[in-house]
This record gives sequence, structure tokens and C-alpha cells, in this order.
Amino acid sequence: MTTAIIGEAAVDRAALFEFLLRTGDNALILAHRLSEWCGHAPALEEDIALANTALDLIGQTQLWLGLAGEVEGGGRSADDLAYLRDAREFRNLLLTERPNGDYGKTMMRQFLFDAWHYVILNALRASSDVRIAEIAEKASKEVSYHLERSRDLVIRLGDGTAESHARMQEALDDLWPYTGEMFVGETSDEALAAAGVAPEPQSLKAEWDALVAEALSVATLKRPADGHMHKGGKRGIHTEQLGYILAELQFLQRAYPGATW
Amino acid sequence: MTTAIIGEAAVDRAALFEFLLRTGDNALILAHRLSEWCGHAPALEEDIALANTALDLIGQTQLWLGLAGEVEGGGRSADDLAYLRDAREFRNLLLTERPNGDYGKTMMRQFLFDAWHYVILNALRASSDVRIAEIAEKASKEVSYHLERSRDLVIRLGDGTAESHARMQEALDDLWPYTGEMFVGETSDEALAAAGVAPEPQSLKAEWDALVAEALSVATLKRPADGHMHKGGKRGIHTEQLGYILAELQFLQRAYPGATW
Amino acid sequence: MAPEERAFQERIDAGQKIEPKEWMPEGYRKTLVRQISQHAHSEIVGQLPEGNWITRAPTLERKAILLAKVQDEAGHGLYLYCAAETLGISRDEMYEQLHSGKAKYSSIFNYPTLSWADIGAIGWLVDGAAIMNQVPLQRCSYGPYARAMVRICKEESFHQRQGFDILAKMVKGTPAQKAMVQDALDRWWWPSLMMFGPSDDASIHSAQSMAWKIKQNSNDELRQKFVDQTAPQADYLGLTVPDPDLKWNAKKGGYDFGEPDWKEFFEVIAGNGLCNAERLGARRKAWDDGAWFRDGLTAHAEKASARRAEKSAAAE
Amino acid sequence: MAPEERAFQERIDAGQKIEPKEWMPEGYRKTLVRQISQHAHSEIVGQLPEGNWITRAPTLERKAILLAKVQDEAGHGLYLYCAAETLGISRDEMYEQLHSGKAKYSSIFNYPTLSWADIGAIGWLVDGAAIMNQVPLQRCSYGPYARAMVRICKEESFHQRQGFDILAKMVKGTPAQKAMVQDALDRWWWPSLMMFGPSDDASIHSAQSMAWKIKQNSNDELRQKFVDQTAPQADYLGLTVPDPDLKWNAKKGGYDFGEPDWKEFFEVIAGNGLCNAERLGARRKAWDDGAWFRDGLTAHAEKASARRAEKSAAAE
Repeated sequence: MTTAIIGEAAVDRAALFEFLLRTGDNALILAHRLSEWCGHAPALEEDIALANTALDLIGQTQLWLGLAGEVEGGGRSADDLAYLRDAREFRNLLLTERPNGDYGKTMMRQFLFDAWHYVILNALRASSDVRIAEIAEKASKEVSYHLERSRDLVIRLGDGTAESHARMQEALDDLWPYTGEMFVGETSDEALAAAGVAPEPQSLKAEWDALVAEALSVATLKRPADGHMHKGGKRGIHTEQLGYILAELQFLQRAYPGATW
Repeated sequence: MTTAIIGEAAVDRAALFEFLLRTGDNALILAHRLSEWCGHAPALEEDIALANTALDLIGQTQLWLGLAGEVEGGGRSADDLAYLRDAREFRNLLLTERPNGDYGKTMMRQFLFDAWHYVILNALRASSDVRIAEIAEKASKEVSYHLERSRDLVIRLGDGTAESHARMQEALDDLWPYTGEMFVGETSDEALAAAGVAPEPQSLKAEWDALVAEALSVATLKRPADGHMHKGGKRGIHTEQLGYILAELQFLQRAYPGATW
Repeated sequence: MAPEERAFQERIDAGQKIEPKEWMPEGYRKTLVRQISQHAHSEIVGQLPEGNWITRAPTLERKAILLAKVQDEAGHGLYLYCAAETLGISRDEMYEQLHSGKAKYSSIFNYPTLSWADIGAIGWLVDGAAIMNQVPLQRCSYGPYARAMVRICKEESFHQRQGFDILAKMVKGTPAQKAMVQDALDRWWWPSLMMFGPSDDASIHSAQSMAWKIKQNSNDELRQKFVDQTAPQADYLGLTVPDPDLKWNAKKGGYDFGEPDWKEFFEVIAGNGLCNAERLGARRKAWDDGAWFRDGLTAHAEKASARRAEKSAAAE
Repeated sequence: MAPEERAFQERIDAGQKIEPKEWMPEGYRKTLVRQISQHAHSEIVGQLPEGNWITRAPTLERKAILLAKVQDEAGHGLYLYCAAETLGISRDEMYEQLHSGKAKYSSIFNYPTLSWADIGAIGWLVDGAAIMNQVPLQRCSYGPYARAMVRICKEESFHQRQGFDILAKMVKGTPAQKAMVQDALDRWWWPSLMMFGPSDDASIHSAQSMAWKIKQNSNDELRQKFVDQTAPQADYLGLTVPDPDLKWNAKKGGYDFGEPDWKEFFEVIAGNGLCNAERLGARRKAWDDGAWFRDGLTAHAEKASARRAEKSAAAE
């Protein structure tokens, strides 16, 4: 395998590529789910906020997948990676592809993801790879706002009416088994951590746990027990949802190969 | 424009191609909608019946689009026509692309379509084009069974509980504006009718009206007034639904161009 | 004319702005509420035909631009609802009027978006026509509406350029792409012309609206201006405007053009467009499905304020 | 052993079939109900992973074949529910047990179908393993079950050939297609081996089921047979079975192979497979959403029979 010299550290190019795909795919797939709400949110302010969050995430997708293509060195652009890979080559967390459900479920998914996203981006700001550090610097500002919003809504709906409380608790219980995957390290992660490029996934858990526990407690929601956790996204084993997302997302690029838009 | 000699009649090849696309696309798109129910129907017998109807319709699609490709004379197969045209080139009735809704709506859509399908296929059995007459002969046997089933369910649900009655009436009211299109003739239809290839669409209305009126009356459902009728499908102006159907239907052929399966 | 009405008209004639708390004739208030809320509803419903292509946008860049645009439009809806609220109607009342069918929204959004080129055509033609209507509204006599329009017009002209850019890229692309663009123009041209409304001769409202400086140009004037601006752009793109009567008239210094199919216009207004039921259905569903969400937020706000009151009482 | 129980066992030993109304030990009845209903549930739930690809099947021909297959499976469900009903349990009771989680279905259907090759792999491996289990059941001591199996086995072997055919076509295709097939084998191989259940040493039920001729071969025997049949087919397709321990053992005239990950097996049984919640959720939703439909049919049937009764009373 080839290695890339970044600053001081020599890291495995394939491992770095995988890591960047994961980060970019998370943003892309979650933005897709949020976009599905367009015009259908329960309040105008929510339509605006969702479009804004999706927009931030698409911007981040461009940066992460752009860098991934650069690291890969095969001439693939961010668009090539977004539009011309099939499901097995996607590396997003299963959490990001979960169906929207009701607006409470969408917000709970967002909060659980934002809290992790915030923690990992903060860590990546100190990456030994300056390109990663720069993207993380920009993205973490956006994501800290996402987290502020999704945390706030989880709290208000959790501690709202009996119905909103019940819906949020159900959303939390349904989504919880998809959170463990955020902290599962693949072998490639060790090398990246050793080189100071990216943190080991499990090292982020304590901070995420604390963020989540605090918000859930204010929201009067009960943190589910850590039972079985689903995984697979990082190795391209997805739920059956992803194929449908990609059929839609990639339609034009697939149907009109080689066209520029 | 070129003309095709069929039996005694010389008909416009383009008009014939259009007609065959319409007939094939109706079957393909409706089969797609029915397939979406797979494993989700309200009774096991319904799962079986839906799969069976979809299967018949896919078989008919193969025959109609196969003949369409032959008539076109450009070497396109039934699969090419099904998988490699975009929405504007599809000629199905808007009725066939309406979302499934609840099972009552699916059955109402089926009944309204089956009644028309039965009438037109019966007429096509006497087509001056023997190839069309042969396909119609085979298909009309299948469709007479489809109609028997959907008519029966519309009656049983219409004259069932207050809830099932209300659902069926709502389905009927929602779908009614999509039925007028079945009887709208395009200019190309006149030539086909003159050559005895296919009936003029409006000539089928009386028989359809009678079939529908009889069933609705037994079902204790109120036939909606003939107000504004949507159209466009025959000229490729569809609802926004069709694009999503095709993104899914065509994914593999688009993503893996040239592969054989 | 009553003395206060006369004074009101004199202020308008003098080019002064009317502000929320000031006296105004009931007809003026009603006309504005109708017009502003209809405009706001159009922004909201307008999210749907464009939202239809966000998940299928052909590149990440185009997706981002479309997301930003749709976000702007929801923002415009927000300013406009706020402007209308200064006239003594609540946002919920306006929603109620939309959902019941009492209030209208722009008929153009009852046409389906059938290809990616439609997203370009909406920016170019629909936003283009909207700007033509809205630019004079920046000088409307009602202050909050005029000020909202300043901001909206700036963003809209940005959207229009982006729409044009989508098409400019596509016409330089493959034959299939170029055909998509022509097809989009064929379908959106006439509905865009109809956005200016029927000829003013047919309208009773227009004269009074003109006197009140709510309206500043006739529908036909604006339509002419739109055609004069748009026809050369179509030409630049290498497209054929679907109007055999369209031709340059050197004498009048503008284009002659055909008459839109007003029968279709009134059909769509009457609810018979291809998408009326779906658009309104989607908005109603969003509202109904969101009831628990809004109730939850209200309940939380009440709890929070009760807690604050309790705390401050304890602190005293 | 009570005399009737002894007589029962003697009939079984003599190879006679037991029929519905005849006396049978309660344990025999219970075991059969559990096994037949679990089998029926598997057919029904098994529609879902395959149904996932009907709308995306790559050709019309493949779509038709898959539709026919799924239809057959629903049909198998129907025979099997009928066979179980002869033992005094209703179909609704069996559904209730499925929906409450009391009754199981084959764990294999809790894995996702991620590519078109999975449809081939399910036919080849999953149906292949199912046939291995089912062929001996044609000689099962309970008549209705044995007869249902005759019909089912015939169709299943047809499905298996179709699945193999999907893969045979793909491995001759593009590198991407071939990679899809290898990936499908990698994911479905071990779960297929697990379909035979843990080693019989671990099972208390097995000995009694064998004595009653409900079961005729040990799990390990059938697993060995499956590997012996399937490994050469993988070879023929040019695929690599994801088991480093797999090799031909000339002495025993069969393959040696590795141990499946039984921890995963029990996890999935316990509800923790990737799709458990979705599969059961889909079935529950289908049932709940369909309540009005079934009620409507029942109400109609009652009305119709009341009308017939009235008519025949009037005629007398």
C-alpha cells in the first residue's frame, strides 16, 4: 500500500481515503434525508432551519469528498464519489440513513448525530493533516449551531406535552441501537490515530455520552440501556434504505452519463 | 413519415409505435405500483393476488413493448424501452402512476383501470394487425380475471362497514379526475381507428361507463360528477410521481450500463 | 370622501409611506392583507415544485444552490407573513385561509416540475416574472410591504440569474439536455405570461390599487416588459419561444406576442391544475401532522415561563 | 407410556401417516404447530427481503420471475397455515404469535438484501438449504404437512435453479457484477449454514422429533449434505467460499468446513439482526393497517348472508 506524507506523519493512503469517505458520506446522506422534508415541516421556521442544515452538510460533503478524491489520487471528484458509487461503497453511519419518521424522530436523529459530529470535528481541528484541520475548523462552527438547535428542540419536545414526550422517547428508543456504531474502530483507525490525523472512535464516547445525558435529562427523557448496537455502515453493509436513497440521488448522473450540469 | 403495411391496412408507423408504448407503459407502471405492496397487503390472499396481477401485467409489458420496438425498427428491445427512457417519453395514463394510498385506494385504482383495460383489450382482439390481436387475446383473458377480482373487492368494501365505505368513496372521488384521460383521442388515434388497428378512445366510454356504474351501484358508492379531467400522460406530461418510479425501476440498468442480467 | 380618507389619499399622492399603526381605509387594509398573504402563501407553496428536485439535483453544487434558494423562499414567506401581521391578521389565520382554499397562491405552482431543466426555467421565467411584478412594489405605499420587497427583490434577481445559468449550461451540453431545456420553455412560457394576470380591462380592483399605490403598473405593461426582456434571452440560449406570433415590432420598440390561453388559466385557478390537489394536500398534511410539534413547543414555553416566575418569586 | 401413546408410536414406526382428526400426543401436536407455523411465518416474512428488489429488478424477465417466486412463497405460507389449522389453531392466532414475537420465523430473513446478487444468493443458498431441510419432511408422519411439503419442494427446487441462474449470468458479466456475486456469497454463506440450527448435541427436542418422524435427519447431517452440494457449485461459478477451513476430505467423501459464528446466530434470534425490527414492524403494520379491510369484508359477508336468508325466507 502506498503512504502519504502529511506534515510529519506518514499515513496509509487507503485508510485516509476510507476515513474521508465516511465523513463525507455521513454529511451527504443526512443532508438527503433532511432535504426530503422540504416544504413539509411543521412550521415555517423549521423549513428554513432544515434547509440551512442540509445546505451546510452539502457544503461539508463537497470538502470531505473533494479531499477524498485528492487523497485517492485517481482523478475522482467529489461529484464522482457522491454520484457514481453504489451502496456497498458508501461508508456512512446507519444512523444517517434511517427514515425521517415524524418530525420528532428527525430531530432526535439529528441531535444524536450532531452531538457526535460536534465532538469529532472538534478533535479534527487539531489533526496533523492541515487540510483536515481546516475543513474541521469551518465545519465545526456550523455544527455547533446545528447541535444548539437540535438539542434545544429535543429538550422542548421532551419536556412538552405528554404526546410530544412519548414521541421523543419512542424516537430515542428506536434510534439508540444505531448510535454504537459511531464509536466502533476499524483497524485502519489505529494508524490514523497514531499519526495524529484523526481520533480513535472510542475516544469520543465519553464526551458524547456527557452531552447526550445532559440534554436527555433536561428533556426528561430516559436514556436507553446500551444493548445490542447495529453496525456495518463503515464497511459498506447498510440497511435496505440506502439503495433507495441512491436511486433517487444519483438518477440524473446515471441516466445522462458524462453530461455536465 | 414511414408507413407500415399490416394485413390490408397501411398505418403510420409512428402512430402505431405511440399506441404500443401507451399500452405497454400502462402495464409496466401499474405493475410497479402493485409490486410496492409485496409483503405488506392486508391479507395473505391479497399478497398472492397482487403479485399475480403484477406478474400478468409485466408479461403484457414484455409483449407490447417488444412489439413497439419491432415496429419502431431501431433495434430497441422491450427492456431498452422500459429501462432507458426518461419520464417525458413515457406514455402511461396518469391513473397508473397514482400513489398506492391505502389498500382501498389501490383496489379502486385497479378497478377503474381494469374496467377500461378489459374493454380496450376486447376491442383489440379484432385488430386488423394480427400481432396486436394475438396479444390482446392472451391479455384479455388475464384482465377479465383482474376485473372480476377488483370489481368484487370494490363491491365488498363499498358495501362493508361505514369505514370501508367512506374509504372507498374517498378513493373514488380522488381518482375520478384521472379517468377522463382514458377516453381522450390524440390525432394519431384517428388513423389507427381508420385502419382498424385500434378503437378510437372515446368509443370505449359507453361500455366503461356501464361497467363502472353497475359495480358502483352494487357497492353503494356514488359516482362522482364528470368535472375537470386531468390529462397529459399520453403526451408524456406526467405527475411528479413518475420520476421517482423510474429512478427506482431503472436503477440497475442505469448504474451498470451495458451489463446483461 | 370622508376627511380622513381624503387626508390619507393626499399622503399617498405625496409619496409618503403608510405605517402599521396609522389610520387607513378598510379597503386598503383588506387589499393589502389579501395581496401580501397571497404572496406569502406563494413563497411557501413554491417550495414544493422546487423541493421536488433537491434530492435529485445533478451535482453537489447545484444541490447546494437549490437548497439555498428554497431556504430564501421560506425566508421571504416569513417576512411577508410578518408584514401582513402588521395589518392585524395572525399567521395562523392566514394559514387557515390557505388550507381552507379561501386564500389563493400563485397558480404557477400548480404545474409539475418534470425535469431538472424545469428548475432552471422556474428561476429564469417564474422568478423573472415575479421580479417584474415586485420591483415596483418596493415603492408601494405601505411601508412594511415596501421594505420587505427591497430585500426580496435583491434575492430574487440572484435566483433568476442562477436559473438562467442552469439552462445556459444545459444548452451547451448533450442533445438530450438541450431538448430538456426547450421542453421546459415550452411548458413554462405561457404560464409565466399568465402570472401577470388577465388584461387590466377585465379587472375592477386595479384602478383603486393604482390610486392607493399598491399597484403601480398595469398587468399588460408588465407582461410586455417581461416579454421584451425574456425573448432575447431565449434567443441567446438558442431556444424557440412557443409562440408563432412573437416578433419584434420596431415601431413600438417591443415585441408583439400572442394571447395566453386564459381558459387554462381560470381552470388552474379553479383548482384543476395537475398539482392543485397535491400542493394544497401537502401543505395541509404538513400542518396537521405538525400539530403535536407546535403544541409541544407551546406547552414547553408555558412550563418554562411558570418555572421562571416561580424562581423569581422564590428569590424575592 | 399410555396404551394409546404406544399404539400411536407403533403406527408411526410402521410408516403410517397421522391424519387431522386422529388421536395424537399433545407434545406431537404442539411440536408440529410450532414447526409448521414457524415455517409458514418464514414464507410470509421471506417476501420482504425479496420484495425489496422487485421494483428494481434489472430486466422485465427477471422481474417476472421474482414476482412469480414471491407469489409462490405467499402460496406456501397459505398451504402451511392450512396444514397447521388442521391441528386446531387458527390463522389469526398464529399471526398473533408472530406479531407478539412469541412465534419465530427463519432468522435468515433478518439479513438485508443489498444488491441484486442477493436475490440470486437467496435462491441458490437459502432456498437450497430450505430444500435440504424440507425434502425429508415429505415423509413426515403428519399427513397434511407431508403433503404440503411435496408441493412446496417441487416449487422450491425451481426457485433454487432460478437463483443459481441469476448468479451464473452475473459471473459471466462485468467485473462489477462478478464482485457483487462474490460479495453476496460472502454475506449469505454462513447464515445459510446456520439455517440448519446448532449441532444436535445441543438440542433436546431433536430426539423426540426423530422418534415421531417429524424430523428425519440430524442438523449436522443436513448441513454436511448442503456443503457437499454447494461447494462444487461455488467452484463452478468461480467463487470463493468465505471459509478458509473448507476442503475436500476424500476419506469421509465430503467436505471439511469451519464452525459458524453461533454467537451471531443467537444475537439475530434474540432480535438483534440488522432487519429484525423492520421485518416484524412491516408485518405488524400490514396487519394493523389492514384491519379496516378485513372488517369490511366480514361485514359484507354478513350482510350478504342476511340478504340471502331473507330472500329464501320470502321465497318459502
